[in-house]
Amino acid sequence: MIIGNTTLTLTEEQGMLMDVAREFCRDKSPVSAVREQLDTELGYDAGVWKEMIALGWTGIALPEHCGGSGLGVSALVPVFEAMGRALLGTPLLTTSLAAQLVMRAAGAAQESVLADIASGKIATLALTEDADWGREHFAVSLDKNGTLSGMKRFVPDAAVAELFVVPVQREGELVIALVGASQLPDGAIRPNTLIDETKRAANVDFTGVRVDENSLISGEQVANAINDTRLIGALLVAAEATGSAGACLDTIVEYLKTRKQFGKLIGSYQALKHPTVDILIDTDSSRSFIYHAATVVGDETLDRDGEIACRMAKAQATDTLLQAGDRAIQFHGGMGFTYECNAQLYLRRAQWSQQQFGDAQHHRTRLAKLLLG
Amino acid sequence: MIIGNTTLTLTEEQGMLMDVAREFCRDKSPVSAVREQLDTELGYDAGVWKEMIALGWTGIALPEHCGGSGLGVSALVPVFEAMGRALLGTPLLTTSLAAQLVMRAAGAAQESVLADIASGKIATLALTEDADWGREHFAVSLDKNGTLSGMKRFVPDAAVAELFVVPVQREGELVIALVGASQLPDGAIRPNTLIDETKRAANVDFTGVRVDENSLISGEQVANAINDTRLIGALLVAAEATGSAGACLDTIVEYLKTRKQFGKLIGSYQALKHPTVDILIDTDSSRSFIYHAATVVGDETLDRDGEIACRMAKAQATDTLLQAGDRAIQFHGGMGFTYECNAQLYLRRAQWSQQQFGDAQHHRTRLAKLLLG
Amino acid sequence: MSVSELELTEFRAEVSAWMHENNPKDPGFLLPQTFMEVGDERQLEFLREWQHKVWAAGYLGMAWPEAYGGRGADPAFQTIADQEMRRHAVPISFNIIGLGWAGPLINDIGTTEEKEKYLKRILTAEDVWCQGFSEPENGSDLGNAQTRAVRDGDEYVINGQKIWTTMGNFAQYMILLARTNPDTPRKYDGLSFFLSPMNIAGVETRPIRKLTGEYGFTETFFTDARIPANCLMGEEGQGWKIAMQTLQYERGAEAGAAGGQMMVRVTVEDMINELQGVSRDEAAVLEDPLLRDELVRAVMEEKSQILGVRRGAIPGLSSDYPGSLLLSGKLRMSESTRRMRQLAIKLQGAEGALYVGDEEARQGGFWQRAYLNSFSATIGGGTSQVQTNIVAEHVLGLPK
Amino acid sequence: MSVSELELTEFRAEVSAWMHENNPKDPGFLLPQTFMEVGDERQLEFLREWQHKVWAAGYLGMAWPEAYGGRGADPAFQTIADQEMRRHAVPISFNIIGLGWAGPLINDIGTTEEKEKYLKRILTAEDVWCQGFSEPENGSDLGNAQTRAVRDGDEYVINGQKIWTTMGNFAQYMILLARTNPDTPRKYDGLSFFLSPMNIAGVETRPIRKLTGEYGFTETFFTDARIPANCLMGEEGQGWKIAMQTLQYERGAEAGAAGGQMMVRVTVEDMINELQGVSRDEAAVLEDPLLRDELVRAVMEEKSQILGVRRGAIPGLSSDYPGSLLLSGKLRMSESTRRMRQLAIKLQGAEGALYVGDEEARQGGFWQRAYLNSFSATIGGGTSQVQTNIVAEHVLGLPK
Repeated sequence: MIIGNTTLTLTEEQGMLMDVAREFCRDKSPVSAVREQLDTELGYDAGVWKEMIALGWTGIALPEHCGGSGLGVSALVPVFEAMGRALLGTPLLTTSLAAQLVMRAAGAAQESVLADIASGKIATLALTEDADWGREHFAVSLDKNGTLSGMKRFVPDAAVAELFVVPVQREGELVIALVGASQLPDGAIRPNTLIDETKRAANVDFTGVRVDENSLISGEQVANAINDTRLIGALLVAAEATGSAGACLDTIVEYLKTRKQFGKLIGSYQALKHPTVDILIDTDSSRSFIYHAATVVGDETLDRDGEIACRMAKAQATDTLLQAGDRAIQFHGGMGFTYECNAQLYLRRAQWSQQQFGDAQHHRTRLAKLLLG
Repeated sequence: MIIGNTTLTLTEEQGMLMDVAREFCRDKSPVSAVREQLDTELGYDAGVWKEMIALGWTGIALPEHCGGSGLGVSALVPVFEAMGRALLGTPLLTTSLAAQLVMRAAGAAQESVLADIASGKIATLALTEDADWGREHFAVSLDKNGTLSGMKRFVPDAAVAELFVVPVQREGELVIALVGASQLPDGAIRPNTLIDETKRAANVDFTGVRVDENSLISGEQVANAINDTRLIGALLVAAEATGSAGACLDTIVEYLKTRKQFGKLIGSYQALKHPTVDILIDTDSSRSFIYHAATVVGDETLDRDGEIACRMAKAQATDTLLQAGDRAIQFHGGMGFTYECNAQLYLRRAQWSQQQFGDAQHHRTRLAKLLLG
Repeated sequence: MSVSELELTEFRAEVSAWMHENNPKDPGFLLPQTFMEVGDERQLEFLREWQHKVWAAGYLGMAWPEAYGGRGADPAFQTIADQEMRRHAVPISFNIIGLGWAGPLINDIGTTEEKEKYLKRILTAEDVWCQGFSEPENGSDLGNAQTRAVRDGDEYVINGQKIWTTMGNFAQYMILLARTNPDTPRKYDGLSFFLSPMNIAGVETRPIRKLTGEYGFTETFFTDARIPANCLMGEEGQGWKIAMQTLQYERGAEAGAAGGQMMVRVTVEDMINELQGVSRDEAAVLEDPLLRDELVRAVMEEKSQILGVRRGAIPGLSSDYPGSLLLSGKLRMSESTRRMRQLAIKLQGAEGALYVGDEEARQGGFWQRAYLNSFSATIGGGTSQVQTNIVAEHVLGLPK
Repeated sequence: MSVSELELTEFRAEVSAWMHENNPKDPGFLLPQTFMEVGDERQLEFLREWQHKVWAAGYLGMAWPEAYGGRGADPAFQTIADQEMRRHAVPISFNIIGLGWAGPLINDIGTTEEKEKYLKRILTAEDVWCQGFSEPENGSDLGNAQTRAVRDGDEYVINGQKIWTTMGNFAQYMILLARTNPDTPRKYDGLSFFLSPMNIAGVETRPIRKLTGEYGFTETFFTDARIPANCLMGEEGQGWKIAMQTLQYERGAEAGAAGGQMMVRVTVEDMINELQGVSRDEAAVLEDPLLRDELVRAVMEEKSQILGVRRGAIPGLSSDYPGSLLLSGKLRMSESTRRMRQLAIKLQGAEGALYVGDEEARQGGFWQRAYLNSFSATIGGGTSQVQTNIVAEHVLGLPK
């Protein structure tokens, strides 16, 4: 059947995490706190990050024997939805993805790395090399002497990362290099200026860095692990975007209920009211897709259902947020045109989200292949 | 420049024809008259058709030495816009296209055929062979003995046509056969049931019909003539669709100004009002495109500007009418769901129009090639 | 009454086998996709026979009392039977107003006499029921109904006009919303609810020709039509409340409906299967990147609705705007159906301009007719525009 | 005054050569695309110098009287100069409120003293002008302006607040719409129009940070600001009429504007040229069928607007809904611009998430900033929603 798997469940653990995460994000990341971080170097409140580590969020999806909770990616979805709702940054996203890649590619062989991450070490996934997120081959390479050369771009939270998880090419073979921050030469990191001011990324030039055998992950599972990490990245960004879309919708609704023009509350004008319902409906679809994906994606290699679910989630959620952010500016009128208005935060997040792990059209093109052959 | 040619003029002759055609169509084809023809075999009023011949409309675009007015395709645009506005059928469309093909492929060599058409002989263009209007090769063939074999489908007004202009394959060469209605065996014509009940078409099986040399048009100009006739077909259907969209818009506006619900004129609800403005804007675009095409398309082989203009006109006009027709039903509410409501006439015309000479997407794909390489 | 999973599983297998076995062959004419499309006697007789057969097999009205033609079973059985009917794409159970509106209402609040008189004959399709709510001047504004019912001794005298009466020309009975008191301060309080016979003097129906060219609805005219006073359900003035009560039965057998299949679902998959072999620009239509993108969007719309139903059942996942999925369901479904069917016409190329009656029309013109009929859902039961207002006001709390 | 085609042709060649020769080099920082984006002194000084240079060369205010810094030439020359400025994509003539609103108004209805005092310094950019129409509580409802102007002897005392004052922090003068009479039955009749100095006591401006992160507008606060009574244009109560009159100058030099380039047009072609070499899914972005379709749509939108202007000038082709093209122009243009710029971000792939300030951002983040700025046109001067109402009511005659 073309519609495929349509299961959607919520485990007790997911439900509890959802409640905790929502409350935590509401308390720790009101919009005033978000704004305070917009022009800081870190981009987040180190104290809040410590609390997140203490809550065990860096280990949610990691195995219990590594100090994690063993709940899998599905438990990360409600957390990232809550974080997206509160526009709460922090390196949790990239750390989680770096950990997923190590776990999927190396498993027990890199248990100590996973244990470090579970207990709070900041890791980052240095995946992308150019503007084309559809590119699957890496130019950054490792020569036979174990020396890296080449630059990764858009590396999230590179400035604070203690560990870089770096897929590279070694003589035609895909391998993953684990690089410590201290191994990078001075000037290797050049911060990006992102349209989403709640996020941080940088170019990282790995040229000249030496990687010893213990810090290399190789083997035939590497390619699958990278593919799956891309899909999980798409899913987690979708979860975050869904949360942001929900908050953006709330922001619109609040304004429509309080602002008057021509003597009437503007929410009574169908020209604003009906597109707002469209955003609600799209946000509902996004939520359904991310929790469906959370239901079907586990620790094992993603199957067809899992791939479809992640791609649909990303396609839906980022398109939803793009539309919500765009309309949020418009519906706030002159106010929406100001930096002070929160609408711009969502619009900027939308632009960022669409460009992570492929935009909606990219995923629909892959879905066409999966669904229609 | 990618925008290309942007000329748009109206000649005095075009302007006069526009006035005459609008008035004629308004007088002769009120919606009551249109409805009277919906389930007749002919699909049009033979008396009105005679008057159109008398007005010289069958010769507008034909050379003066054939008894035409020599005004070219550009003068047909206002006529078809007016006919589309009034949903006035008649074989003028297919007769005009058949004449264009003969004129462009044979010129003076078939002067008597053109003269016959100018003076009122009904001709039809038997072009399409299957559902794929993007197909450029013909399966209907002429063998070396001059015998045709194969069937053309969707042949407009086949039941009344006196002359069939039939592009066919003769041993790898494109040629055009001119077939008289009397040459067709009994049962060769099987009428179609069309979604647009103001239109008529049929399958026509030409198998066994013999064509003598005088009734054959061959030569290297044939391929260009066929291509150009497809483009002109797209343009004239676009002109007709633009007129229909305009009338459909009027129908919507009229209802929105008179129907009340919940104590208010429904036109005051932005949920209806704003999409109606969108239709106005799209109809404005359609009109601009068809008159631009009318400005740049002449009797000579179409150049790049002409091709772009025809394709844009068709892409815009049929999408516009599809949307207008669809919204017309919806905005008429329960009334719109009835056969009695005129909204359905436009919706059905829209479905027919989109499938003539390629739909909007087909033309945009070709435009991409022209504009972007 | 407790039902074991095993019983249900066995029952599902049984009903599935029966449906597989008894699903009628293509009768050679297009069957209605919904109960609003029963346009002629031929379709009516076919569907009457089918419904009777399903009932006789024991798969309709399962949760209704045995005394009135039911089986007194747990509603879970009927839900399963309904699912299997849908899965096997059998013809619709056309007598929907009886099975899903009037019947459950009578079951809930009717007298014993009413139950005896009406219920079984609804299940067997001996009595066709229709609905008289809408009026010409009050399309989306039911509460404003003006048809008058005046008490005169043992009778009510009905005058007025109803529109969009489904199968009005075939029906024996109508559930009728009429005004017994024109002077109440709130317009709703003047309405009463009747089980009104159709085959009496003073009731005339005029079939409405739909935009498809077919029939399925009537206008219904009441001219001094006299009905027994005991046709009144409940008390005078309770009409609006009772009419709203009928809506709850839409939630299926668990809520009291007799079951059966109200409409044949048309899925994107059906469309895609039909497109195998269609060509466009000299290539397979299913290979066209732009159309593939449109098809993926259509699949996603359909999938998100199914997932939405699942998610809506999990309270923790529906906390943002509770009621959102439920209240927007009709809007989402009807609009996405309309878009999908238009797409299905577009994809056919030149054959998309053919219509029902042309022997070369793809699937007999099914998609063309289905697109035209799709407006019954975007207009009927509250237009999409009105539905959007409802969602805006009741879910988002936006001002009227 | 009659001008020969030859003169015009020669002039076009001359101005074209000059623009080609004098078009400034990239200054190393993003220049404003419109006069609403002048965010810092650096940009201001650059543009001031450029405008002065264009004026000194004789290509600005050509149709204005020689006595006031113009050249007394036929407006056709200015129109040609404007076309060539656009064609050569030179920087904007930033002092738009002076050149296109205040200046032509003073030329039309000002006193000789006013002309002498103001006009030349507008052309030379010595005086920057701003506009004080909008107020915080009346975004799209200009007629409801509440800023008060009370006559006190030879002065008016101004109190109130304006918002969206373009370059309010740089301007020497403001065209100010203020209420001299709060008690008129029609709110419009209480408004008056002033040429008001900015550098006086009681006038404070606070720069508004735009969603782009940059500046360009201010809020303007009047607290017992005293301006000479002769700052009043026309009579008290004519403010609305005069404000509406300023709008006519938008139609260019023929209508009285000084000319110059109000905004740098950003065309689909600019976007397409920029996309050469961008890859997506390991292929050229310009080869992607879906993106090609979007680009064709964007080209068609742009082309239909240009064709619309041509068609609008032919009465016989604008008879259906006269005024349609004119009244919907801003709506069509601003909405299609917004869509196109969002597309330009999308097409960049991961680089679309970079922003102004990143050295690797494509064209310095031009498209990202341009998209964010595009809302100034969909919101300012009447939101698209209000514009749509205007078209609906004034063109289609739909009820309010």
